[in-house]
Amino acid sequence: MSATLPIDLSVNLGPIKLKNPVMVASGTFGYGREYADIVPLECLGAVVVKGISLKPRPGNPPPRLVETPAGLINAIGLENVGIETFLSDKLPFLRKRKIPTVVNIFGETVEEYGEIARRLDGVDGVVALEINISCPNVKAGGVHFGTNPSMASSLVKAVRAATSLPIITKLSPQVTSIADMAKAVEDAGTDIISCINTVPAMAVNIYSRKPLLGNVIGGLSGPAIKPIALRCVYEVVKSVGIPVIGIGGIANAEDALEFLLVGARAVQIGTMNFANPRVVIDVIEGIENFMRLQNISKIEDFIGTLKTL
Amino acid sequence: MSATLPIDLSVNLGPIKLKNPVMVASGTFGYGREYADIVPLECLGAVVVKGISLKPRPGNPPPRLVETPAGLINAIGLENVGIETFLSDKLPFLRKRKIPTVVNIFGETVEEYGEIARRLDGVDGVVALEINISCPNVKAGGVHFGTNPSMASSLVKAVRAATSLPIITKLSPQVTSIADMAKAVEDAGTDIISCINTVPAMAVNIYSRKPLLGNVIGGLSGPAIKPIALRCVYEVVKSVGIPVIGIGGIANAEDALEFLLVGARAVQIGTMNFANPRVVIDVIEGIENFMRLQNISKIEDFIGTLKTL
Amino acid sequence: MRKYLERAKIIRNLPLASSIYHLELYSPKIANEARAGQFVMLRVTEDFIPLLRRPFSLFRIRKEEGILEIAYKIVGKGTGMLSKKPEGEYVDLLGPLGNGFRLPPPGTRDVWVLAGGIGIAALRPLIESIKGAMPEVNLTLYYGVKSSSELFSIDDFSEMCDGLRCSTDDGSFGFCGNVLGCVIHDWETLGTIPSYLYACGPTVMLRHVAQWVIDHSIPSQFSLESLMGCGVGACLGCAVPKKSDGEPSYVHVCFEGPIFSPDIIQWEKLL
Amino acid sequence: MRKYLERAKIIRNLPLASSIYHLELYSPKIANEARAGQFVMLRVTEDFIPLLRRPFSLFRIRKEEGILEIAYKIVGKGTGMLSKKPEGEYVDLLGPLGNGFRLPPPGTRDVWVLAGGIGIAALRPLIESIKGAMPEVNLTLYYGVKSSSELFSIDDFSEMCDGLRCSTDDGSFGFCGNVLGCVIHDWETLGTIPSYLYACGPTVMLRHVAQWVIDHSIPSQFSLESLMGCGVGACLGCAVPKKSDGEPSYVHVCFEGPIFSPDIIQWEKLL
Ligand SMILES: Cc1cc2nc3c(=O)[nH]c(=O)nc-3n(C[C@H](O)[C@H](O)[C@H](O)COP(=O)(O)OP(=O)(O)OC[C@H]3O[C@@H](n4cnc5c(N)ncnc54)[C@H](O)[C@@H]3O)c2cc1C
Ligand SMILES: Cc1cc2nc3c(=O)[nH]c(=O)nc-3n(C[C@H](O)[C@H](O)[C@H](O)COP(=O)(O)OP(=O)(O)OC[C@H]3O[C@@H](n4cnc5c(N)ncnc54)[C@H](O)[C@@H]3O)c2cc1C
Ligand SMILES: Cc1cc2nc3c(=O)[nH]c(=O)nc-3n(C[C@H](O)[C@H](O)[C@H](O)COP(=O)(O)O)c2cc1C
Ligand SMILES: Cc1cc2nc3c(=O)[nH]c(=O)nc-3n(C[C@H](O)[C@H](O)[C@H](O)COP(=O)(O)O)c2cc1C
Ligand code: FES
Ligand code: FES
Repeated sequence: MSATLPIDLSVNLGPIKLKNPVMVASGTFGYGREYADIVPLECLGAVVVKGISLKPRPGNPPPRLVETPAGLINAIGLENVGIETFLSDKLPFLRKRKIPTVVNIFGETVEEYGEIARRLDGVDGVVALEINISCPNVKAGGVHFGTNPSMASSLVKAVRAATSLPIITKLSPQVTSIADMAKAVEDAGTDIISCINTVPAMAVNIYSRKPLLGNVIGGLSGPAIKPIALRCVYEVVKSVGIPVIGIGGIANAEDALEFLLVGARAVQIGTMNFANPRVVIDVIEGIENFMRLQNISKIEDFIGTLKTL
Repeated sequence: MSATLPIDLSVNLGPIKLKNPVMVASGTFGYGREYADIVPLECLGAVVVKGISLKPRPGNPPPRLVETPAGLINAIGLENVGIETFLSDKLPFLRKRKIPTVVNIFGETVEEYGEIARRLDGVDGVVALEINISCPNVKAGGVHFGTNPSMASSLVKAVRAATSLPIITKLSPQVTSIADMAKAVEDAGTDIISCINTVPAMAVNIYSRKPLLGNVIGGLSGPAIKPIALRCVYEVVKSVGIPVIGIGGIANAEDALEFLLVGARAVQIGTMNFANPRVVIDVIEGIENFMRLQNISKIEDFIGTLKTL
Repeated sequence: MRKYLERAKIIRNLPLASSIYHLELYSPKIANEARAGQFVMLRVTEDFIPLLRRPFSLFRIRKEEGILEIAYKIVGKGTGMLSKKPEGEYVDLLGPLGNGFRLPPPGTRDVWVLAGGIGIAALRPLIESIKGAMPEVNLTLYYGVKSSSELFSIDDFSEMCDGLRCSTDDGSFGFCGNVLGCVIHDWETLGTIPSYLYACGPTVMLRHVAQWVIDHSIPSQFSLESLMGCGVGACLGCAVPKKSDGEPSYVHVCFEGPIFSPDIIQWEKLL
Repeated sequence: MRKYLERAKIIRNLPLASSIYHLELYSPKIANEARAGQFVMLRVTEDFIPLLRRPFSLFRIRKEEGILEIAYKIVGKGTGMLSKKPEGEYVDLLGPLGNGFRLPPPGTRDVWVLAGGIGIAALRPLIESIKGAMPEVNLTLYYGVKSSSELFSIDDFSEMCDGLRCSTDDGSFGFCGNVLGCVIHDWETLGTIPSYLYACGPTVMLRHVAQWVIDHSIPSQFSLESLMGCGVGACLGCAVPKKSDGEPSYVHVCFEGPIFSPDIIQWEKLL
């Protein structure tokens, strides 16, 4: 228990090395600039920006948010500025500050995913692409890509063919077997898996008798889903050989350490940024303190050390 | 807004008529007797007893419970006294008081489900069987019956062949499409669908580096999952023609009314019995008050009146 | 303009009118930066229920003293919990946020400020800054509430403004009717019409006032509300439908607003 | 024996020792029914965090006055919140629950009562009832804590018992070592051995004491703890491994306990 123990927070995520395992999750941190007054961005392992599509998208009609016990349902509808504006107006801010940037991408067809990946290939400042597969497949009648291993697999292959960047595939928890999805995207060539995306959910008003979201259905996030996310990460880690990023309900260092313990090599923090914009800094400092107290000098030595017998 | 408006809380659930739509959920109310000092059982729409198997089962090693933000994970492991002791020692208490009793059943093989259904056929006091399909199919290598529409379907058929009692099939939310599961069990002949069972989840201790449940994985319940449950019920109601019972995170009358609004014809209350053993009574009274204030005389007129456009 | 996350000490948290509280906070960094019409996101609890911060307009910005004042109405869980926080405790503020009001154009003569209910909270600093920067302006405040028990700071406002017209839905004080009713009554009976207008209040009031100012081509600024996730533009949760010919389009209350010109909003789609 | 759900008024909620509080509740129905060794499930908040009730032993049952006393240690969220509840507020109690202690068999001479830390809370009513019903019994209380700052009600106990032996892990008061160390020391030096024994304390202490009483064939009753969902037998969450030859088997602390004979528990599987 020495205060002078040198702490090594760096993690290897397959092709990527991060100075620490703490990132912000897509859609909860804008394009980085929004929280820059509050959070010293250079402290972050990486910033994952809001999901980007080929064309700008207006998003869903309001209301777009509902609070639930220890959770938040959102139905933003993937509003974003589109790849052009992202490259011209948003990315330069992060690039100038040398913040490792992960671009979360999505489309309505396999071709769109490929196209957007191509546009980002070789772009300075981008360290990886994160594929959001929880999107309606327009050609397949609106079924989500993320509900079907073979559809997800074809997405990953299309992106793989279009870029030399590391690929993170982000899984939805709303599947019968997240392990099967994980294996499918691993086989298709993803370098890294991140999970979970939000859990499909709903809220209504008994007086107006209307849904509380313009889109009727939204995605649940926040502390309420952490136990589900932890189980998903555990199952995925057991079933694949590639690195996994844990996401879902992380509110403090202990939560983040739980994901690392079950085998995630990094974490992303989403909804809690809204409640506590400094949560990422608190988590990084909290992990360091934990390591000092537990005499762990490298975080890599802690990752995946859960004892189950 | 008249205080003398006669309120009709009775609901038709296909073959069953209940005096009100509020039941207690399996596994959270023992065999009825446990809360009998606190709750006037004759006020309940029905009591669903703890899941019963052919042979008594000891359940999982402790710890069996973990609290999470607004939720509870349990890994009881389906401990129960077995059908013999249930019939001889537990059921008579409820039968004597004329409490409509739903028996939740499960087994490790299709044959076991059929066998236990046969044992309960024609038993006085039992108004319906509720099939818990979220159980490992021992013959299929431990895959849950509830993850596969055709396995679930064969369960329902086996139970259907073995009993003349109304059958409620209880669905797990942990499937890619709960609508598809619902359709499968409807086609197989279930009279009613109840959903949701708990959501697979996990918790760990970063100091001991051990799981917080003896069984490692458990099921999440309580207010945290209500938004997920409401979405599941909404999807199931849209996809089948038979009555649906809503379950998941109900803590008060407003929550229960939300499930009725999206189309559930009755609700079950589980975890919140632990926090507030009188919750069922509070919910029944709260529904009545709501109806008075909103000038609704029959609860049936409120069910399924959600406006989505 | 820089945003701060500041632990602000509660100096005062007492009832002001029926179900309305007055909160005074020591928050020098935010106070120093803030402008009229801006707001802060206040964290009600470190716990997870409610999970999100709550937006509140700045009712008074006392820069020199480093003090912010908020007037808030108890409407639910978060405001209920806030009202129980004792003097001496701390709350966590994120701010100042939003675009804030702009002054009327130079040469403006008659300014009407319309407040519905707790909407008055956003308007006090506006009145102060107009009167400070443009003493020649003739400023009338129309202040409407449901019932007289909800009115507050009347003396203060009547001193700050050139005219003060109160209205109550139940007629218990001033004009009997809503704010717009009072405005229309004055316009019809006195024949006056403002050269500039500001409004803040419930959405249904704003929608009707918007119709009126658009019909009469009165330049104006409205302060809008919306459910907010982040308050800083990160979540895109606070979208409000914008007038558009083709595809649906939205503006975001937290960073493009909360102050908007009413003619860009698609009021009929606003709930 | 009937269970009640009772809204109990807080009469007193003050520190008793280091991180230990003393709660007095007006709860006449439960007080009237309760016996030594039983417990109540207390709802700390109407909110959902923490979601479950918390079990607390009855430290004193003042039947005539309708008063229950609880001694509790702040160890986490729920007990932390409880310690902030002021006198005059109400808490929701479910009880009395559990089997309670049985008196030692008639003719028993030497009874030793072993308390580890806050385990003392369950033992006070036991001591009272033994001394009430069997004044001839020679009762020694072994009361061990980490450090002297955690000891409380010493004068009271020394008056109630025939012998009082305190121990502290750090040696700051009484015997230096744990309760069992003190017991073994007395047994070895004085050659005395009790004819009956009661114990309540942390599981690790109980496990060691169990070994000792089994080795010495001392009849005894232990009060166990477990995480509890319902407290009434409805959830089966409070299972503890039972000794068995074949299939695993469990006992349930809330309704089969919390008082057990130590020889039926599979201590090595208990965490
Ligand atoms: C920019 C901005 C400035 C504001 N300034 C003030 C102010 O100065 N004083 C003040 O009293 N209030 C102000 N509000 C409204 C205030 O934020 C809400 O009343 C508050 O968030 C409600 O929290 P709650 O937890 O008490 O209510 P909840 O329990 O969350 O909800 C109770 C009811 O209030 C409604 N509600 C919740 N949040 C909002 C919201 N953001 N806007 C409109 N209705 C809402 C809900 O739909 C529900 O009907 C402002 C809102 C915005 C967006
Ligand atoms: C029958 C019974 C009687 C009890 N009587 C008393 C009493 O008289 N006085 C008293 O101070 N405590 C008593 N306890 C223990 C008390 O219930 C727990 O300390 C309390 O529930 C912790 O709540 P928390 O929210 O503060 O802690 P949490 O935040 O829930 O947990 C904090 C720590 O305490 C541990 N813990 C939580 N619950 C229990 C539990 N039930 N048993 C053991 N460890 C637990 C957790 O594992 C964790 O390490 C009793 C427990 C039982 C089962
Ligand atoms: C408001 C909001 C917007 C989101 N937008 C995206 C998105 O554009 N792309 C994506 O892959 N995930 C998106 N997510 C999901 C988060 O990145 C994250 O996976 C999820 O919220 C769970 O983490 P949390 O509980 O920490 O929030 C969004 C989440 C929220 C709350
Ligand atoms: C402790 C516990 C035991 C349970 N046992 C069973 C069971 O035996 N059979 C079953 O079908 N569901 C069982 N359930 C699931 C509940 O019946 C219910 O579907 C679930 O908890 C969601 O409802 P809730 O959020 O209101 O608790 C159990 C739940 C809990 C918390
Ligand atoms: S509240 Fe998050 S973008 Fe406006
Ligand atoms: S705590 Fe529920 S059965 Fe014991």
